[in-house]
Amino acid sequence: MPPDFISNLYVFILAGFVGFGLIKRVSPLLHTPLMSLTNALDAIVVVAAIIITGRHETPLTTTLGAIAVAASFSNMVGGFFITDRMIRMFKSGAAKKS
Amino acid sequence: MPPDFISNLYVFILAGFVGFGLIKRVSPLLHTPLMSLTNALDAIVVVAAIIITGRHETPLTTTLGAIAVAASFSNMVGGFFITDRMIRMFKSGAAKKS
Amino acid sequence: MNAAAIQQYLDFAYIAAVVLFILALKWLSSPVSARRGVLAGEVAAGLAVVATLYNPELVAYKWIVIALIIGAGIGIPLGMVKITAVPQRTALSHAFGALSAAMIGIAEYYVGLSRISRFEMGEIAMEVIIGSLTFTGSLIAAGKLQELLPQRPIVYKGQNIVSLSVLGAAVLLAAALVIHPEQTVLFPIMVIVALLFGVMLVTPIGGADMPTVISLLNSYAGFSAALLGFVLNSKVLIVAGALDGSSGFILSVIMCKAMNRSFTNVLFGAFGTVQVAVGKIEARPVRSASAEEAAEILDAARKVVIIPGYGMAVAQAQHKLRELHDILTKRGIDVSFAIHPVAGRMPGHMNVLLAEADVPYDRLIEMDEINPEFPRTDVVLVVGANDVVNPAARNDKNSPIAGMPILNASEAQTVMVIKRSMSPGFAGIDNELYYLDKTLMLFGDAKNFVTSIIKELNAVAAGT
Amino acid sequence: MNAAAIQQYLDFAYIAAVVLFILALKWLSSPVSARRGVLAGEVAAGLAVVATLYNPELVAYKWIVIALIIGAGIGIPLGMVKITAVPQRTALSHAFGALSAAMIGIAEYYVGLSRISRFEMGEIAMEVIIGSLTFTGSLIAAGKLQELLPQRPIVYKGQNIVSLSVLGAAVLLAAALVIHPEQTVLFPIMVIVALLFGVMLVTPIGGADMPTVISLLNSYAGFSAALLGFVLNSKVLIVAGALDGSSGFILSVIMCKAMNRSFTNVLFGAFGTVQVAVGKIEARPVRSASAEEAAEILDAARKVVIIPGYGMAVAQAQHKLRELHDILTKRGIDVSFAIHPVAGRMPGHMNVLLAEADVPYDRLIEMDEINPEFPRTDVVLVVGANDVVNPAARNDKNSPIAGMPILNASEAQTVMVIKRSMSPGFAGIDNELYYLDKTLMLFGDAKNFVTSIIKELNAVAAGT
Ligand SMILES: NC(=O)c1ccc[n+]([C@@H]2O[C@H](COP(=O)([O-])OP(=O)(O)OC[C@H]3O[C@@H](n4cnc5c(N)ncnc54)[C@H](OP(=O)(O)O)[C@@H]3O)[C@@H](O)[C@H]2O)c1
Ligand SMILES: NC(=O)c1ccc[n+]([C@@H]2O[C@H](COP(=O)([O-])OP(=O)(O)OC[C@H]3O[C@@H](n4cnc5c(N)ncnc54)[C@H](OP(=O)(O)O)[C@@H]3O)[C@@H](O)[C@H]2O)c1
Repeated sequence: MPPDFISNLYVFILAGFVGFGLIKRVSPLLHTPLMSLTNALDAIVVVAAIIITGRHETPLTTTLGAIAVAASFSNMVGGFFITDRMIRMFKSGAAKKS
Repeated sequence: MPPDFISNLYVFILAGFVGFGLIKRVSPLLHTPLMSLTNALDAIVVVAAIIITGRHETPLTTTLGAIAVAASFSNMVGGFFITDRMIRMFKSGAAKKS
Repeated sequence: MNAAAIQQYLDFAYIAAVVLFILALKWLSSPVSARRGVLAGEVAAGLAVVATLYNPELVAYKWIVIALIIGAGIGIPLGMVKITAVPQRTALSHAFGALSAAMIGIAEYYVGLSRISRFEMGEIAMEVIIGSLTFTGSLIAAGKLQELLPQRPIVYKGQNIVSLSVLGAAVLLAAALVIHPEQTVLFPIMVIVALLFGVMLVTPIGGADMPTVISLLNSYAGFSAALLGFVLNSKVLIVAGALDGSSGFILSVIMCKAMNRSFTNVLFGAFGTVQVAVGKIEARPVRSASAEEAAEILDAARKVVIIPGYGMAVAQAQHKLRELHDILTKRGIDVSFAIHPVAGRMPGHMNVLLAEADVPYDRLIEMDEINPEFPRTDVVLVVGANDVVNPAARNDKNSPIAGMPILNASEAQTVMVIKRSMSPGFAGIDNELYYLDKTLMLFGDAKNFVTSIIKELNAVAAGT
Repeated sequence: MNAAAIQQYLDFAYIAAVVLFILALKWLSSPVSARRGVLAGEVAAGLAVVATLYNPELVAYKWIVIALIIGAGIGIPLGMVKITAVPQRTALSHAFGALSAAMIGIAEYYVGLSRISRFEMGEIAMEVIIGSLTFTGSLIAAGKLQELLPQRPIVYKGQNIVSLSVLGAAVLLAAALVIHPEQTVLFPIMVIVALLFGVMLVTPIGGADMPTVISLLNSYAGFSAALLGFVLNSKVLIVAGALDGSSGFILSVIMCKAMNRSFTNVLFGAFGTVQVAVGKIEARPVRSASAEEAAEILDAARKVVIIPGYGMAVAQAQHKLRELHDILTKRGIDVSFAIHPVAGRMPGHMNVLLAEADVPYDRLIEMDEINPEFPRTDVVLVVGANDVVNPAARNDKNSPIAGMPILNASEAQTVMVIKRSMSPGFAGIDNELYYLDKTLMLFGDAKNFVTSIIKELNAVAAGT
């Protein structure tokens, strides 16, 4: 077992509890934006992809890394963009009048 | 910085979020038992105290450890005991009739 | 600054990102704070990306920059798609996320080849399998939703056995790799088999079942990112993956509950389910009405509830419905929208569409809240909804939707239903509601019919 | 089994304990699942303790066993105290928890002396200071609540400056130790100074303010355990400490909100606050009534709300109130209890007392829920409550309790107040409610007066 496995497991379990607790409380009104937002957050794998690409160890890993960077960065950019667009559409009656 | 500091910080932050999320939702009805339950959970420091005592390195540390074992174990035993007693007092009207 | 010191800064940047991620989800819980949530997410992502660029391990930036530019080039248009294209965009983004996770896992295998332990090999294999099948599965889902691929379920005899064998093959290859990580030839085969399994997993499923599948794939994409975090020992990936994974998981569960499917049915069985054959529906008499009559009835009401469904999305009738809402509201009529959790084809589908059309969100009422209101409602206007108002869910224990919670439209004084024909909805079953005495069928396309009603209402106003 | 393998089992046992801890708190959220929550906590604690006994580092068990027996010997009687003694028991248990954390931190300092880094020294010093001050502070709090120490605030001129200097000295000693960890002579001095600061922190605070202090000390005890987890690199301690710490913190915040004190006021200022001098209360006429009249009024009502307060706890009137509730309910009168979040002297104080007296918890209604009911209430019976029904909180901007949310007793048809005199409550201010035309004062001890009312009610029943 790698030395950090246990601490990673703690992080995973706790983050899972945090996730369940928070997402259960997201208003059904916002379930569609929720999907696109978590998608954008998940695109954080781009940091791992950047490291693989930039370490430049073999042409193969650099290529795989660059594909991963492009794929996840497109998710990040597009995900935040569309989430923000959708969220801005939600207006309360009060806000609409003013 | 000790090597595990960062992973401990993750655990602390995530556990803090979990704690806030959960405790905010505890019914005010149960705020008194909540205090005694978290107290009993906190008495888990007994595991650290056991290790200090059992390593038996110097008379000083063994003594400090033994005091710590007694203090925290009394919290653990007493905390669960009184929490359970209090909780058992809470009965719903339906339960009372049956 | 030496590498260790930089690493500390990076660690703190990632921790800050994690905190912001959590706050982002927290703030998303209500429309009032949701924009702040998106902002928090953006700051977190920006912080993490910029910090990573300072990582001392990086030696060449060229490909990073090129890939980032390409990524932005793909992402920006994908962020600008029409709201109606959101389902397929979501499926596509799961494909991208899974692709990325799989690519990194594969690269990690080749990089670490000489010093890989069995445990790590197991983690990598699991990660790459889940990432690969999610990639192809999501692509198929996106293709079906975009109608590039046939929407209907593609099935053949013995399909389940073939699919399971393919999955079994992938798992066996993974096991062989765990025992002999140096057998590099097995690795690409495992990836290909997993990709194939993704295709076989989603192809048999009908287009209408895609939302459930998308949520599950969402959860897979998240968990594969978390697994990748274990492989790379990156806590920020673990947290982001766990958040994304639990989100997809909860959305699937919510959908299951609202469709009254069991949870295991979705996790293990939903993929195999084939659309129930449409039972022969006998022709029974219904009362139908014209736009003029509908307008008169609406005009005379004090409390109107509009129930939108998938048909509203198909017809793009949300803007016209907002107009109708405005006109009636101006006449002092209390108008609200009743939103069933699985109305449409995506969780929250009706809400985004109506929000897009500028309906204030406080007029969008959830099922549990609006159901007690129906007995006090004069007119219910059902617009392209079917299953979500089908009383069979309550009355007929043998119905495929038995037990599914529904909107109790039938309790209102008068029910008017806009749809094009008597053909059934997603579940493929007849709807008793249409045959009630209090029900008037308004046959036609949702958008056109609502437009006509609005015209009539304005005529009435002009007439008086 | 080698040590590494055992360590793995221990790690998994601790992870299981953490999961169970979280579930324990989750299940505590409602009275229906609360017992399951306690059980989960017990299993978790048992698992962790038993697992630890297998730790290969342990060489001698004698002192462990002796200490465990002593601990059980102290803990069991402390678990059997009367419910009315719960506040001081809680304070005492914070003292024990903090003592334990401080002892371990001290031991860790002496054990690791030769290889301690500055960073670790800083962690240990912080941990030991917080643990020590929480220990003595909690002891003083327990002493005041048990009335072993004078309840009144003990103050002298320049107190704040002296106390802050003592804290400053502890911090300076800690800083010196971080720079020179080998200066062992400084360490015990730092501990003593911290212990002293704990005493100085709590002594100036009046007995009635103790609950806020207890919650804060709860949070300190939790965070010192979490810090200890950092020192020992034990994640189970970090999680348990963070859960306990956030619990104490949230309870303090809830109390602050319900008392309309600002959050910073509690964190930094509450300790300095001295009870507001009781303003001279002019003698104004009030209407008082006898138990017989009170019984008649109650008997004629259809809806009665009982508002218990600190006086009910003092008089131990909860059992008699349950009797009253039962009698009235049997006569078809709708009786409920309105619970203010800070009624009494401890969060949840009224709830446990009434639950102890067997009042079903669905008759205990929270403030926000019951407030809209008062206009429809025939009789409000205030039993030893004062501040929580004081309309000055709403009407008088200059009142010390201005802005504190209250139970709107004054909106009922008739208000009856049981207390012994016209003297004020915790906040030390007069209460307009007592002078209203609709208000009847029932002077007497809560328990005795309720007993008399019950007697009269039974007499009425026997008479008819
Ligand atoms: N929301 C989700 O996440 C999700 C996920 C998976 C499955 N589902 C399922 O999808 C269904 C959703 O229920 P629903 O009531 O919204 O939809 P539905 O039951 O599928 O019914 C839609 C109705 O709209 C009508 N329609 C279609 N195009 C129209 C147009 N242009 N103008 C007017 N009417 C039109 C159709 O009748 P005509 O053909 O006669 O016009 C059809 O009966 C549920 O069974 C649910 O379980 C939902
Ligand atoms: N719950 C918490 O966590 C907490 C924490 C800190 C502070 N506090 C504060 O405590 C106060 C609680 O309000 P409260 O309305 O419950 O209590 P209160 O304002 O302190 O009033 C209690 C009343 O009970 C009467 N009383 C005392 N002994 C009695 C007896 N034996 N029989 C009959 N009456 C008796 C007293 O009047 P007589 O002397 O005339 O009988 C007094 O007016 C609030 O100001 C709150 O902010 C609460």
